[in-house]
Amino acid sequence: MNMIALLRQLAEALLAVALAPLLAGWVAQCRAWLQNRSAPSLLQPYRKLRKLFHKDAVLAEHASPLFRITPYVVFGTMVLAAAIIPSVTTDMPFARVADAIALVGLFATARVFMALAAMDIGTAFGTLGARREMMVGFLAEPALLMVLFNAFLMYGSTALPTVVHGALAAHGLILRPSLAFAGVAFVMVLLAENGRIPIDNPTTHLELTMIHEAMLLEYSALHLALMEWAAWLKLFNYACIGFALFAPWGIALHADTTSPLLLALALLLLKLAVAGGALAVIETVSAKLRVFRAPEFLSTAFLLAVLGILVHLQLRS
Amino acid sequence: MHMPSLATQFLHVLAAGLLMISFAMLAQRRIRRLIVLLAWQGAMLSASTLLVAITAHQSHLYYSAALTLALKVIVLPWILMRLMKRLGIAGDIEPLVNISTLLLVGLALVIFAFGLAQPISALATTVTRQALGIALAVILLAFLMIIARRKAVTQVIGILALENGLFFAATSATYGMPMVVELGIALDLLVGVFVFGIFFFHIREQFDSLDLHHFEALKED
Amino acid sequence: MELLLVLVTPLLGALLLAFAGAHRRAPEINVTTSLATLGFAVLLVLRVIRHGPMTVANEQFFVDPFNVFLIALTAFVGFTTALFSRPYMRIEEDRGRLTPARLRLYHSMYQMFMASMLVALSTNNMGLLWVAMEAATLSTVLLVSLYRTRESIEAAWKYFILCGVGIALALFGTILLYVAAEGVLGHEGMHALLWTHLNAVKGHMEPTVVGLAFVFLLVGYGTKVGLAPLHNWLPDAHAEGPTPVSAVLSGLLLNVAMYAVVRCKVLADGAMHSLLPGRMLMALGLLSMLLAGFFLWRQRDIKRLFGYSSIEHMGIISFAFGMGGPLANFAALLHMTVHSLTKSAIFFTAGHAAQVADTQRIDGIRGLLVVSPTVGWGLMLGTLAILGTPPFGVFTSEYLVLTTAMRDHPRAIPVLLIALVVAFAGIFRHVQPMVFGETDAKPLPHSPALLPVFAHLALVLMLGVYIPPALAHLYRLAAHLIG
Amino acid sequence: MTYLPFAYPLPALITLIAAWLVLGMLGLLQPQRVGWVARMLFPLGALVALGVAAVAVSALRAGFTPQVLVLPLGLPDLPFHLRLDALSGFFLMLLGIAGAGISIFAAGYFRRGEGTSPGLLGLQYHVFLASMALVVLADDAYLFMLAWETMALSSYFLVTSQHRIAEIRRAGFIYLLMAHIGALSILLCFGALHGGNWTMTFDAMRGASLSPAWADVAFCLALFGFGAKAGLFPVHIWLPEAHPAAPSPVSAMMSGLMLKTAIYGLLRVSMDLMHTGPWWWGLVTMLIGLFTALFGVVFAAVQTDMKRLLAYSSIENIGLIIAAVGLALLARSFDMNLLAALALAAALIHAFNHALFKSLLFLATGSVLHATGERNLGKLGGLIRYMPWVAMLALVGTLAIAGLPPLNGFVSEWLLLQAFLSTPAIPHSFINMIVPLGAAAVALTAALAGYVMVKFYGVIFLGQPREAQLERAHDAGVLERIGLAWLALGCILIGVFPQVALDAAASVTRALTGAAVQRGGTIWWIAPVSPAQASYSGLWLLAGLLGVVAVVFVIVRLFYHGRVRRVPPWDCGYRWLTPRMQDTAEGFGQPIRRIFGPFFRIEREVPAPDDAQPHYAIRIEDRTWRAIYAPITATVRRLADAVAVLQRGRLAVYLLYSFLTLIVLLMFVI
Repeated sequence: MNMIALLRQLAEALLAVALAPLLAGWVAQCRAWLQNRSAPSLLQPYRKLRKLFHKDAVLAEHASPLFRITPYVVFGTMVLAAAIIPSVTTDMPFARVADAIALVGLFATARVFMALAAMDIGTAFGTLGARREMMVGFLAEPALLMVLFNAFLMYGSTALPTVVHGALAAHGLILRPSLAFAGVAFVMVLLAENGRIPIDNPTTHLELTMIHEAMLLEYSALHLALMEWAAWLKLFNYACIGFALFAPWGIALHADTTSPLLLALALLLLKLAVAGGALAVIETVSAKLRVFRAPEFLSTAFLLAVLGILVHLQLRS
Repeated sequence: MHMPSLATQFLHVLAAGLLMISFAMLAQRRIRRLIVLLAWQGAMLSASTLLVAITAHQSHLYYSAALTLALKVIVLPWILMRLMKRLGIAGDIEPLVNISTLLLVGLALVIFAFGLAQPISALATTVTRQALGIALAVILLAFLMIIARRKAVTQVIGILALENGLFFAATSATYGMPMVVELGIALDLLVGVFVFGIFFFHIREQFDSLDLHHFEALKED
Repeated sequence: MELLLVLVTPLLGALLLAFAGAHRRAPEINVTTSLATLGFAVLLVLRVIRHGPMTVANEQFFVDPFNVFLIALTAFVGFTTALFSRPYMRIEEDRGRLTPARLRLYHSMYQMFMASMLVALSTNNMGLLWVAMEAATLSTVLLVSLYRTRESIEAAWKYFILCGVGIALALFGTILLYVAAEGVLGHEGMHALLWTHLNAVKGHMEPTVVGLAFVFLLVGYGTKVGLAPLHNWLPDAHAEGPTPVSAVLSGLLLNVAMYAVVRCKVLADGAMHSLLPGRMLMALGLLSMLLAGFFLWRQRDIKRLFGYSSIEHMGIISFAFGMGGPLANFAALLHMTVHSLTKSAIFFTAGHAAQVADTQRIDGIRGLLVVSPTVGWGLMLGTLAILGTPPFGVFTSEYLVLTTAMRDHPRAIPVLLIALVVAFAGIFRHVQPMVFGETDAKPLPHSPALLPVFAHLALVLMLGVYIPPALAHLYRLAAHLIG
Repeated sequence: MTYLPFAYPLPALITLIAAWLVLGMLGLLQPQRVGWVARMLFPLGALVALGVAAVAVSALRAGFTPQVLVLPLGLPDLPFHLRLDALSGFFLMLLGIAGAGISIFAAGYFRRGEGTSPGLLGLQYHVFLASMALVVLADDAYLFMLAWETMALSSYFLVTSQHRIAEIRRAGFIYLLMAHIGALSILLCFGALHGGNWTMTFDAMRGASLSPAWADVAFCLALFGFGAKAGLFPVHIWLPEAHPAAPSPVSAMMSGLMLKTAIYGLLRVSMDLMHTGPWWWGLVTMLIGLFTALFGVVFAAVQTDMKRLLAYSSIENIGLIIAAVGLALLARSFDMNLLAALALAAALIHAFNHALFKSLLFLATGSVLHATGERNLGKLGGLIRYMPWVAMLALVGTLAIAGLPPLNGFVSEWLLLQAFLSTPAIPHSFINMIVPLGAAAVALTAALAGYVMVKFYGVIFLGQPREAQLERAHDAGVLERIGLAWLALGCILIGVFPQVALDAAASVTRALTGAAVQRGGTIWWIAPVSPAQASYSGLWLLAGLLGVVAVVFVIVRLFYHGRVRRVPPWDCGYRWLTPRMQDTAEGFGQPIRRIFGPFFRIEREVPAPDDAQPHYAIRIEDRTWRAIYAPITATVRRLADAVAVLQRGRLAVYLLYSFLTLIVLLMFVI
């Protein structure tokens, strides 16, 4: 039994690892369509990974060990996060290891390592990227936590599985205005955290605007591959967090039989498709902000989340 | 006890005299005259002491009177005079700004002193209790004089006048302090005057004048 | 017996030194005399501890728990100061600031001063107390003016006049006291000025007269204590006199004057049945602390600085006595002890510091730790002690005063706080740069005698962490006596 | 537990403390010989510290009855009382464990010719340790104040050990002054606490019944006094001055240990000596704490001196701890003991963690300072290549203080957030509204801490050396490494086995709040409220992380051909790449400067476009100086000048004073 649970756990993590590039590809495709460009293949990300894994790694001559282990750490944290987030089923042994707060902590760990690695080489861009990434980070993190606290106040738990249980336990449609606030806030945070327009532009290398890419400038080959993959995983994870909080429908509460799992998987794919499309739309209709508009953007998110909490507390009584 | 009213009246006269002299000293400009006044004050003091001794049969007040006579009428004035001559300032005149105000303040003090002395006089059992108020007035006036004066010598004279007032208070309120105390006081007084004398010379050699307006170097600037 | 010896020894010393004071060995004579006095004082203490209070010379002198430890303290500080003055005065002589004749005056007057203070402490007769105080004034006047500089003469003159007038007022107070006492004790005057007798009948004395008497005595002796606003002679005298004299002035004379005030307060309390005397002491104390605190802030002369600090501490003491009660009195007595020990130690180091830098200006004294570490550490530790930082004994008494005041007189607390903090900052901002930093000064010709300093500080430290039971017992008895 | 020192914990502790003092004295035998003082005595001191910790831990067992001891010292009617209970035990453990590491490091750190002679330094150092231990053990007001001020005094001398430098003297002065003010207010607090009966033992105070007014006064005095020592806003100003001025081991002790004694004092007074107070105590404390935390971290982000940066970060952490204490008080005033226990546990564990990682980082800066002679971040960089050991160990500290799982910093912040999240149960709508904002502030602070620490580590250890002489930097000596490693190990262990720390805290919370957060089952789980609400396992997280990393590594190695080329980094098309192209410390802090502009008082010097030698300078000041302290000083000066009028040297005027005094007093009598 326990063995099986472990296997299930493993399977889910692998699923995330496998699906993440697909999601990225899907978003890219949608964007291309929306912008009337001929879309790249859905499998483009996989090809990119293969290509990178075949290149020779090029390292700065004074790169420290920190620089080299960072890709593994970042990738590792993302996989771990994927294992914790209930994407298909809530019934997983590892989910108890870390609750939502620890999850945020994990993301923070990845970010800090990335920033440190970016500073390691000591180029202008590396430090610039690190600085901006940390700036976005310290604004996005609290906002995300506030979103999670919304859920906590509703379901009395920061453990995502419990949250999902709580959400699904409520039969019928229950309108929760506070969740609306939280949802908007979450989307904004998601955009910022994953280097999406309007905060950052994953496709640009236009020096002065980039954040995430600036940190990766010195990476190549396998390291770059891991970093990219980690980034896609992060997007995937955020999406799954979003589903768990706002659209938990279909997540299997008990995984002893296979049918609910299959259903959950199907629904997950559906949700991902929709979310990816929505993301593409947002990115298409909105323009990139100047770096110093980012704080305003994120503090708005923060504000919305807190408002959500207050509204909840007010309506509860 | 029976009390010969005549003696009491004499006493009161002397007391009034003391007060008069105090006022005179307050207004007196010439240093030599001041010393003379001091001597007169001493004389009246000893006279009053003697009177009390006689009327109240206080044997030890005889000594006290003698002591006063010797010290305050003869020795101290003499020392002071010699000092003045040695210092060559015997004829000096000390400028005093509007004496009238000074005298008015003095008057206020006298009233205050009399008021203050009431309860004590009521308590005291001596023939001379009413004089206590005057003694206190003399003291306060001497104090005022010290404050008002600008010369070292006159300040000393003021202190001596103050001592006179104290003696008068002692005799009039309590028939004098115990002998040992009186002797001690007298000794202190003598030594004190000697010290003053020494000082005059130091001051003179340092500041070549006894005006106190030099004495404003030590201050919070 | 011991008592008479204690009183006579310094007198003889004074006589002897009046002739031999200029001799090469005069300092040693001075030290020996003080040592003898100290020895007898110790015997006296032992006796009192063993047999309790006593009166001698048909009650003209007496010893009780209150004055016995002050007598011992006076003898002790007198001795250590004599020790200190040996090398100090040598250096002064080398620097040509003193002539042998002056040294003779200094030595004899020093012993004279000691004698008068011991008499003042041990006499039972309020009149004699007055006489002794006056004598102390006269002797110190000559000591303060020892250097015969314009400043020293000015300081001495002001000291003389202010204290002379003050003491005269005290005499009037004494007379009034006598009047009040006569009403109870009758004409046969000998007893009517004996404190023990007055204390016995204080309940029956006429309140108003005693009240008046107390005011005159307070203003009179308070001038010598240096309570604001009667304090103006104190900083000048401390700054301009020779350092040993500043040490004994701060360490001993102020204590003696305070002792006189307290003796009078005891009688006044008993006679007036009101809190008035205590309130007066508290008010003057607070005023002194506050004023001193702000004066400290702006000082330029190291000895003047610590003169003001003495005013502040006298303020604390009189505040404590004013509060009354066993705890506050205990604190006040303890504070008298530790203050005189600490302050004299500070003056020792300050004197040497001034000699090292060859100036008393604070901004002329720098980097003592560099040029002579012992002086530097002495000054630093002494200052910290006087500022009431543990584990020094000054903290102990301030602790008691504050905790008592917090409950009994919360309205005084803000003033206390402001005064203490301002004083702390005021002193320390001056002392720190003197001790720390760089300097180009030369070490002293004769090695400074810092044994007294560290002896004092060690004692103060001891009192901070451990008060010997015997001493505590004395304090308790005295505190009870003061009521 | 029949082993002797554990049978008699208090005598054992006294002996150990005495041993510290003796070691200090021994240093004076040969004050100039570093070999004797540092290499010989300090390691012994470290051993003593370990002993203290060991004995203290025994006081944390469940069912340990508080031990009391009375020494025949002190005031005649108030001898020294000592007491060892859970609370003091916890802080002693903290003191011992962190102190041991610091002492070992110091053994390797102190060199000759740095201000005070090693012997004297050793004496002050060990007196400092001993006094801190006594503060924690004291059970009466007098001994407490004695130890408290001795602590301040010894640390003052340690701070000013290089007294030839002017700003160090200034720092020392400010430090001692603030310490004294704080001590006075604590003293008055005790004066209010004894409540009529004049016995100043803590036992009597526990029993004393205070009127509400007196209780409020006492609490406010305590908050101010201990806040002044802990570095709460706005009485924090001494901290960023004093900590950088001190030698690094001393900075570590002050930041890591001394600030904790203030926390201890506040807990002792507010939760042990005093009965439950009104809710606003807790609220005020919490708000002050939160603001301090935010203030500290924002200022840390813009510092350019590495030790100042750490000092401000200390202010931040203290703020968080105080906020947790405030939350505990708040919950206590509503009789929500479990919540109180949770918040208290968070405070205690965070205090412990901070002792570990802040000491670690300060010591690391010490090594950097010795290796490079630089404190200015703008002149450092790339040290990871020249001092790998320090860099590696400092990395642990950095990640820990940034509050990242699976290290210890995260555990306490996690607990703190859990505590904040449990507050909606409080029956008071107003507080219900405020506390979530508190959670938000905590989250923001934690995130900013990450920013600050990336700046700290990145600018010092990463990138290219900004100065040529940095390439001659050498790694720390063996003793220093041991010290650092010891602390780093502590950070990791608590991060991985949080349950241990939680158990240690539990015995304290049980004593103070009567409740304890429940065990999360086995040793590697914590689920303070209930597994359903929240659970966390540092061990599994670490295992998972390492596992995944290892697996990925292996797989990559299997499939990847493994060709790696080392080349100069891309120079962005310039002719060359100079270290000056990296962000300076100022540059890295610039976003914070923009976002939190109102916090600072900024003076900028921007060069003109046509400037031949363009020079850019920026000074960032703490507003409190001008807002609060400058006016106070000015007032005192003005008053000091005003009183001078009283003393113009005119004898007549002086006499007039006496005269008037006489008259006035006479008025009172008649």
